[in-house]
Amino acid sequence: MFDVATVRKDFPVLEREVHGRPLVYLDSAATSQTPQQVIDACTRIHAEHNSNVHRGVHALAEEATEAYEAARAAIARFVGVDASGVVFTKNTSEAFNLVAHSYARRRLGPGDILLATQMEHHSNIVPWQLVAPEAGFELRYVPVTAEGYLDREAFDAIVATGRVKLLAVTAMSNVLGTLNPVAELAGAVRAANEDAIVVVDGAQSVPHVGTDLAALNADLLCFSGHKMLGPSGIGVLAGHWDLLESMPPFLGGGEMILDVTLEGSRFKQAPYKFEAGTPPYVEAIGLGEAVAYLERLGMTNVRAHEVELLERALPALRGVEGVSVHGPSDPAQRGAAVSFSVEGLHPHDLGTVMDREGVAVRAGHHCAKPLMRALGASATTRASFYVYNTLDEVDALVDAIEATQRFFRP
Amino acid sequence: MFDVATVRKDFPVLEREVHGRPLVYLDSAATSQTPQQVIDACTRIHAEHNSNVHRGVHALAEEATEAYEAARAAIARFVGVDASGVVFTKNTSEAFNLVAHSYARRRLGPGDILLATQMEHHSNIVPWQLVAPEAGFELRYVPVTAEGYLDREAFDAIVATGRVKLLAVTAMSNVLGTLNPVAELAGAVRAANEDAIVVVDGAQSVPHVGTDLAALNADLLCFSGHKMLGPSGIGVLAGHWDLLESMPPFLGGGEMILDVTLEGSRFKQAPYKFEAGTPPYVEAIGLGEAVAYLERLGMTNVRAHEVELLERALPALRGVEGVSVHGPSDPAQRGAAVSFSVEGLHPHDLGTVMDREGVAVRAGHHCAKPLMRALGASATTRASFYVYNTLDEVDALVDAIEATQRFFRP
Amino acid sequence: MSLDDLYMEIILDHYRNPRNRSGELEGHDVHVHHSNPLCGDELDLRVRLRDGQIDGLAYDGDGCSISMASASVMSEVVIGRKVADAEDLAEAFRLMMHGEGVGRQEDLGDGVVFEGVAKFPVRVKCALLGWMALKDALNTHSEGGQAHSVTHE
Amino acid sequence: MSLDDLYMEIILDHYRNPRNRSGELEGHDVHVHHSNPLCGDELDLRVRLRDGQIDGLAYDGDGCSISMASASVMSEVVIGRKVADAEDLAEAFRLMMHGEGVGRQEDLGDGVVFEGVAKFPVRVKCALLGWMALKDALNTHSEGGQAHSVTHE
Ligand SMILES: Cc1ncc(COP(=O)(O)O)c(C=O)c1O
Ligand SMILES: Cc1ncc(COP(=O)(O)O)c(C=O)c1O
Repeated sequence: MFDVATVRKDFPVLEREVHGRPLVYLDSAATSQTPQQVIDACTRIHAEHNSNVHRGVHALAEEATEAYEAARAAIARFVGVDASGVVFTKNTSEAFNLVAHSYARRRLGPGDILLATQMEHHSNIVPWQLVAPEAGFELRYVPVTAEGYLDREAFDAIVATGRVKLLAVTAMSNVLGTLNPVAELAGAVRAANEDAIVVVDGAQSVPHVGTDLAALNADLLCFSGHKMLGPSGIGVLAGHWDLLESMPPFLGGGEMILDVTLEGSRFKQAPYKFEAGTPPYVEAIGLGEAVAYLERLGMTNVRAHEVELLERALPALRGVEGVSVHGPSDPAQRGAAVSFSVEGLHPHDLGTVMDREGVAVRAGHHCAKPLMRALGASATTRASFYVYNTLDEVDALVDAIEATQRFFRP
Repeated sequence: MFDVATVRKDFPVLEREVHGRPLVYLDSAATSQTPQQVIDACTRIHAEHNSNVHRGVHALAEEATEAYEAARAAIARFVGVDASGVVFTKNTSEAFNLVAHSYARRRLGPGDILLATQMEHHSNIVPWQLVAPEAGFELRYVPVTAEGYLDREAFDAIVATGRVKLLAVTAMSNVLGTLNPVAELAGAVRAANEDAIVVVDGAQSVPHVGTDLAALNADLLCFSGHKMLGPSGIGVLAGHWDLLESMPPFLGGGEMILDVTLEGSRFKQAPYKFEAGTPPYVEAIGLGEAVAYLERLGMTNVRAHEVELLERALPALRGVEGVSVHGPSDPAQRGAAVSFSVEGLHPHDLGTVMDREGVAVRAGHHCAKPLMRALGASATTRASFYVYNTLDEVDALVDAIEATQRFFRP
Repeated sequence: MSLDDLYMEIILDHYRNPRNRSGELEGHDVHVHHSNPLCGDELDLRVRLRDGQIDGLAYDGDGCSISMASASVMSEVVIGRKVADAEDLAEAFRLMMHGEGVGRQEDLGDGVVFEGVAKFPVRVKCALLGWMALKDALNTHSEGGQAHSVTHE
Repeated sequence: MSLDDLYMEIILDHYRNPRNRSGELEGHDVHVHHSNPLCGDELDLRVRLRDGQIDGLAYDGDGCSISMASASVMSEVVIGRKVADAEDLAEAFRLMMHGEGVGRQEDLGDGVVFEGVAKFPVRVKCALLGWMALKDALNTHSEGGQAHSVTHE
């Protein structure tokens, strides 16, 4: 197990005070903080090896290209795919749009079902909605139970139609924390239709639980650097090369072509055919460094640390009068994003007053409005934990909620 | 006028040696170097204010959002548009793809001409090619004269059809250096068809010559941060808000929506409806700092400095036996990207040997294969200059070419 | 800026003891629904007009203390006013929230305490919600409409 | 690694005095065109086969010194070989260029000097171009074809 105090020293922002209080950062599910190692990796490229990648014969270009491809290989290993199966995007959302345009819009049509769930982030809903009318497929959603699990009966009923051609599901809900049984769901979908593919939203799971695409029984995986200690501006679509290669390009431009004539173009193979223009190469290299950092900690340890925090947080929150926690109550079934509601307190008021106590939480719909509707809430407050959070910070969270309650008490 | 020696001190990479020689970086048209001020701005966000933007009520989120929006405003001013007319993308290529999908694919159809030129970068060709078959419009190209100018007669003839609905033209060629008379071309296209819009590739011009969208008589402008002292991973689509607002969203996801239901979604107004998912916010802030840096130097001075370099470089290169320079010979008509061919020497050999002399130039097709075909070359060597280059470096370029010639002489 | 600038006693009082808060209004002439999806604030506003004057007004909704308290204050200070006068007051409130000074200080009544909210940019929209709804309701009615729904960004 | 690793005297010699370079080959059985669009290298290769043996070979093209010299060396060492043997040699060359040791050192002749090019990753493709074209030509012929065109990434 790693030592949290030592880990914290790597994160300069944790030395900050807000409103005269030490920062208690509980918003990592939105964006994680950045260790010095990642900051340094980005600075190093800019200060020593800055160059466009894949285009030059000069020394800087070779160095930058080598670092960029090494990052691709490291990230690929981290999620169990070949380097040729890692496409760099700017974020998870772009990765989903790529799949929507280059796969769903081309390969699904009338009669086909694209099955998502009611607990998806907008990034795993809106891209499908945007292409569905043109493609003619039907977009269905697996409902969520009161405890925050996917409704397996409803899922089975939809799958039994044999019409599900694409399952788009999150491995971990950013609101409820639920860890979905992706491999099982994938198996069921494939059993009913062998042409079906499975696209996993790993934006929340990849940073927090060890990930292997084959173990998930999935075809494609989308995630973002900024939620896993990496820089902003970088995301990944990871998958099997064969599948990626079978998809037409999405964005066109420099770098992704073999040849361009006035009449038409020929494209490189995957992953390059999906990387149009100068890629976010500094950011990719930064993400490579973030992955190395997480590997040094060990993803099993990361998960164990978060379970420890959850075991303190869940009962403590439930112990506060008026607080109800959303999502699974069993820490083993959930990740460390914890949404809750406080009777009589609007999440925005809660967020503002807690901020004054130094506690940064998120208040709002968390880009998951359909789930909010299912929960019957217009917004919730969410505390989310990561490698640098401590048990003391869990206590600070609870104290801040109570302080807010006192503040608004009539 | 600024002092180049002082400017150079801001760029840590310029202290580097390659192969035991001081680096002479002449590849800024591919990617410019990064001043310490920009590196620091990025580090500062990561180390002090890191947070997802537009989503939180806590202090870090407010600070990051404020910095992000301040960068948008600064960049908008830099090219003469309102802040609401600046959409952040990951690079120029994404910006063109956005226009291709949200404008060309929807608003152009059979009978319409999308007019590009033979000197365009692949980023201003391939996106149109990808949507043309679906949309049914015709893609035409203005040829290039032997001196490297657009062929005005051919242009006029195509425009005279009245069918040009979109002109996509670069303000500066990345190969020939040619500065195109965009405002004039735009005027002609509009005169022939009042519904036509003008999309300008500013990837090379915005970094090097003062830019004002209205003065260009253009509607939309695409450019990249990494060519103008900014970080990688950030690009801009700038334009009139009304036009942007009339375009449907391209990428879907978090942040760009007003509401998402299982049945469909409603979107925010421009520019936000085009920014799906967590944007490259650190990179946008870095670009804001780069713009501030360029404004301190003054774009008139930047241009004057480059003309000075060109006035030394063009005759010096022409003076070397066997060297022919592509593009306009008049420095007033061109920017500081200079492509040349050396008799009997392949650009790759030239690039490799020059690199050993410490001189970083680009060898290849510069993502402009149609232009290469027009030039009858499969590749050229390109030296490109920026604010930190000196007259001595121009001499080093010439020396390195001569050294290569000696090396390969039979 | 301190938390007390945001949550002045008067604001908390209106939040705890809302005035004119109701999901119904007898004989209302116009009903608007405004929402601020980012915050999750939702507001229903019903207005009854007689002789160019706001004769009755009721709001209801689900929102943070700022948005609900601001609607409560708004209801108190506009009931009984002429339409044009209420519109002018709404504009004065909007300018104040954008840091452009406090016009019509007396008429805004408890409303002036929201000046402190202007220092919290993410909460300005909350304070404006009720007033924007009022403007929209009066406008909708003047154009002959009876109901309108608006989503703010 | 120094420039001399890349541009060995032998390489420069083949570049300056190419062997078997021609755009024609009498009675050729197969013609392939390979290009490396990133570098701008273009290569035409013609092969004449008799009794399972490379009876004649000519290449022509437009490319850097490495690609042209490598094609020249290749032409020298494969003419007269059995098809299977030439294919095996091409594989030995490929492995050498990927840093996996030099097999068939003797048979590769001048080809071994390209080992130094392996230290310049961006130039490896150049050295391989002629050999890839050869493999493709032999393969195309064995499948009954007469011409083939390939673009490398
Ligand atoms: C003229 C021109 N247009 C477009 C681009 C593409 O920019 P990016 O690679 O940042 O998408 C470039 C640079 O590569 C360019 O020089
Ligand atoms: C589950 C989930 N999916 C997708 C996303 C979208 O990621 P991004 O904003 O980086 O595109 C997020 C985070 O915002 C998320 O939590």
